[in-house]
Amino acid sequence: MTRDEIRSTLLGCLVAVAPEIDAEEIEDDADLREELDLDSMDVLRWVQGIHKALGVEIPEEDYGQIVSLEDAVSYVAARV
Amino acid sequence: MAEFVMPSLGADMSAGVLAKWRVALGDRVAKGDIIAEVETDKGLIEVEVFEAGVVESFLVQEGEKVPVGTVLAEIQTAPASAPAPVSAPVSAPGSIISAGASDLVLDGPLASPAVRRRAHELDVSLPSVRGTGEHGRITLDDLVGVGQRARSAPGARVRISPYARRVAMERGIDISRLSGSGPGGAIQASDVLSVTAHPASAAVSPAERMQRAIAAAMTRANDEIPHYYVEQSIDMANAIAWLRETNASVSVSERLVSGVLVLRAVALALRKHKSLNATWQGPEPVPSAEIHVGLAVSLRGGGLVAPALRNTDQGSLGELMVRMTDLVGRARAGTLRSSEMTSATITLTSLGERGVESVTPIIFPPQVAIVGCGATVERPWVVEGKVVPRPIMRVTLGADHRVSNGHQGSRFLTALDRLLQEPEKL
Amino acid sequence: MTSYRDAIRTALQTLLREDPRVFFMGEDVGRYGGPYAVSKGLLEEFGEDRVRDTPLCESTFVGAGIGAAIGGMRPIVEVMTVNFSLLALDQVVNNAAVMRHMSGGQFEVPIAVRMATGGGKQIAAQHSHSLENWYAHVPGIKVLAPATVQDAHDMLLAAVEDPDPVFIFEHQMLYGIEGPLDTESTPPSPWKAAIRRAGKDLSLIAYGGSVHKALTAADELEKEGLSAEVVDLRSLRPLDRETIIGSVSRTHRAVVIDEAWKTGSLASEVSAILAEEAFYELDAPVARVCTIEVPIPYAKHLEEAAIPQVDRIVEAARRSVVGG
Amino acid sequence: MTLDISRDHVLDLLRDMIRIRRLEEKSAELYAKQKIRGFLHLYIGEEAVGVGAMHALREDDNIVATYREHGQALVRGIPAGEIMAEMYGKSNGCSGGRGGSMHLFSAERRFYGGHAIVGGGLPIAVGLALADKMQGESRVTACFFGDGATDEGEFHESLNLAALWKLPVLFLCENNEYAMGTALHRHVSDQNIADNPPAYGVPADSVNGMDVVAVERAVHNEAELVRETGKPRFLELKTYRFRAHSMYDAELYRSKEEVEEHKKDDPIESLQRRALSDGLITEADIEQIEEDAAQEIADAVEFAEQGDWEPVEEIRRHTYARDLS
Repeated sequence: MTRDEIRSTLLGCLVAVAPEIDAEEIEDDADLREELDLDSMDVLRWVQGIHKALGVEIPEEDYGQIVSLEDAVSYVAARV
Repeated sequence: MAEFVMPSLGADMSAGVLAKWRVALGDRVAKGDIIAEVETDKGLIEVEVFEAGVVESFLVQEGEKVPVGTVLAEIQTAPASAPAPVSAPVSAPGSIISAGASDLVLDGPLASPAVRRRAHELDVSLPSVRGTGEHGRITLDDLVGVGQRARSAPGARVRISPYARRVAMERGIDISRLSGSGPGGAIQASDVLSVTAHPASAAVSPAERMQRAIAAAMTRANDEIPHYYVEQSIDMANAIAWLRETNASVSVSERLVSGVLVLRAVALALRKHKSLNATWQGPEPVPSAEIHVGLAVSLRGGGLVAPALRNTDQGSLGELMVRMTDLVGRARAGTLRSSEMTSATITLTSLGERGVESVTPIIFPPQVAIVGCGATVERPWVVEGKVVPRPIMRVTLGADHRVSNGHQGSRFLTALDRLLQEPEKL
Repeated sequence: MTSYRDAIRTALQTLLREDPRVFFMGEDVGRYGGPYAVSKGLLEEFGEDRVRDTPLCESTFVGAGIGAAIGGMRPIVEVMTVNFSLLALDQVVNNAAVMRHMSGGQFEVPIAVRMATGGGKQIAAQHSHSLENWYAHVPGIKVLAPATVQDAHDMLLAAVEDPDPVFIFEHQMLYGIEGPLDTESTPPSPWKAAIRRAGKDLSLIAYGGSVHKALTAADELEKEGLSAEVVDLRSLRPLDRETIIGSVSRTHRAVVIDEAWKTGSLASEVSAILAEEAFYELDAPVARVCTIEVPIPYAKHLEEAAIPQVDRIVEAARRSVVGG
Repeated sequence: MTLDISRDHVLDLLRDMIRIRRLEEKSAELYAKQKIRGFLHLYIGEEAVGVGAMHALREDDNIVATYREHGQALVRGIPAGEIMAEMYGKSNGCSGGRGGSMHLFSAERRFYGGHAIVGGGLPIAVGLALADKMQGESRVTACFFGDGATDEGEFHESLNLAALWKLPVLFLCENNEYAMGTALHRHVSDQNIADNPPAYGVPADSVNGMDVVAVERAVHNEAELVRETGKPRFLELKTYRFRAHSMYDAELYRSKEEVEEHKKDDPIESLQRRALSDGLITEADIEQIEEDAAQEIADAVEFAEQGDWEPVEEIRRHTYARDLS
């Protein structure tokens, strides 16, 4: 899978969690929790979405490595 | 062989008594001959036979009462006259629904206004109920087993005109708090419209309408409800450790968040503090036998909803987590059911993740209490005489002083604290 | 300005002149000029064949009218008053109303029957009935109640032109009223109710003679700051549910005025329609103002107390709006 | 006395009487088997009135009859199948299944119905005659009714109005000696029914209703007089019904002997006897008529059995010209 494919999948999962946000406006390096006002529940639903879509399990300890969309894409790319 | 049957002798005749045979076995009979006499309400009627032949056998004795159509005798027909082919008696063309002609097309299940009102009160959708009355009509008993929101205690029924009730529902106004200017104190539309005191403006967007409804509810709650507040700082160390350990051993789909622990703890604590788990019905605060904790969910587009998680104290933590995830998702997607919006018996609002340390929340009418949780923050904490860092969460209870008091509130918070120290039991 | 009775005569003349199938019969409609002077001069203009004084045999001259209609004519039958029409009910209910149905659609009965109705003239119990509801109950016939001079004219034309039996009830107090009469423009459908006066606080629903009392009541309510809408039913079968429900959906309150006795009255039918089809529009129970359930008394003060009057309508309206 | 009519004429009259009787016998059988419901009034015994009258009237004359009208309807030309289907309540019945045995109608044959309200048809007949007169038609309106109807107000009102307005109505009173269960002498003050009409200026006569030839001649004469003068006339046809009033009648009001006595004047048998003795017809002719009748009746039952039930959705049709709901 290319980085772009991973990025669009991750974005898809994110929109599923917070349907009211606009996918285009999300900068790649922004802190998602801050920008999109995500709480721990939202993050968990996002992580569960990624697992269902790509089969990648992200343990709670690694939440720090998926703060921005860019980090998340790299993290997932290394494991898919 | 032809059959001689008990004839129908009148529109409303269903049976007849064979009074007398006018022929004997072996007699030859011609078409139209009188073969028997039948006793009816109007007296004895001579009955003719429609086939020529010889009387073969009598199947019914004199004096016996038999339904119309019963075979009375068998006639050995002479070969010549084959009777015209007549099919079995045709009953009326399908049972015509006995309803008046004008309402032949039944729209929705049959139910009387009283049943419909009861269903509305129990928040039951009629099509989902199997009616046991005539033509599938739904009766009051049919609703007994189905009540989703069992009324814990029969609240005083609100006398309100249908139009006023409709306006109140559209504007999210709780009718149990209104006083009526209509006959016998019944609530009229004017009573409802005067509450929001703003003109029925032109097109109002749903979000705007919701905001206005929240504003109205909050204003009234704040003005009318005498809140008291008590606060407790709770050591979350055990809870967090147990959570990390549990999550490490399960797949991501079964992972829990700390919020579900607090939610379950609040529910369990309420079991012994009924006065906080109640709602106003008309002039009376009515404790609820079931515990449905409303979860405050702020919507990104603005607006706040607190849908209820039914029977929050029941089922495994895993199940509660699934239900919670589903509820939050649907709240965000705006696909909550109306029942979920109105069935909460208390509300929990967690703003910790937004970084604030404590919350002083306003009660959601018609409830009588609300629990607010702040952020879980590392704090110096004295344990067995030594100061150690501990993750501390400040929890505030806001409650209606007309229904409970500070003492009861404090005991609830200490119970909540104790429950959170043994997360594995939640 | 034209009188209600002259408007009917004008319609009769037009019909008799323009359609050879039309003829007019009834008790004292010819030589006497009509019990309410409606047909004065018609016998002289159209002759004995087209304007027929009948013997006093209501069942048979109404039945003969039905037979003639089946036979290809367009009879207009006048039964002096609804009180005497009871003798002809068998022909109405068992022949006129069912002929099309029972014959499987082979025969129709294009007959128009007119009769006076209502009380208020101190002619006592046998001459003061309001029984429109008996006729409006029967599927197969249609029923009209002209409250205005224009309707008195237009409804007779519509009734004769209609292929089904149509019964027109003219309140006896209306024959003398005056009003504009336009015989040129095409009239509105008689099967629709009319908003005689717009209003927003409540709907006064009435027909025939009661419409004028409702309008007077609305004027008085105006002085008290209550805006009453007046709905004239015009057609009693079929009832114009759309207009009735539309009005109450705007005002959310209804008072129905009917000179019949309340039990089984058309007022009850309108109230039932509102309860069934406009329930969530009702801010107060539907009120009915009807004749007290006694035979109509002779003495003036008793008759006036029995029959709905403006004050009773205003009182009911006030109770409906202001509450208990 | 000998019949002064042709062979073909006798066969026509005999055939129609036998057709009626076989139709009525089959109706009784089908009623016992619950294929025909509600009320059923048989014409057995009165065939001579129906056949004689219908043969005497013109194709174009109006007919108004009562609930005992199967005979008149059949001879007037309504197919036996459509009559049977109507009694079944099927949509291919002559009234679309809407009327049943008591309400047979045919616009095409100017058969203005069976009427079940005693006397209810008389004003209709007066109206039809009024319409014909005003439209310059030379038609006669023949109105059948029983002796019971002469007690109704509408009978007296109709005679008076028809006479007053000189309307071409032929009043045909089938006096079968019983108004359901009330014998003639117990319901009329003057048993000679033909006495009443002259009081209203309506000439009246009486004829033996069991003699089809006499009935035909009398009805023909009366009808032509009505046609010529335009004025109403009245004919009493003395007849008798061999069966109960309807299917649910224990006949407590008359004795078996009385019925047997009248059966001696059976209109079919008496015509057969006279025609055979005059050599006008042969036994073979009668067998052929019986055979044809049996086939016609069997086909009629088949036609009714095959008929459809009208769909309930059509229930509002024919209440008004245009469905108003």
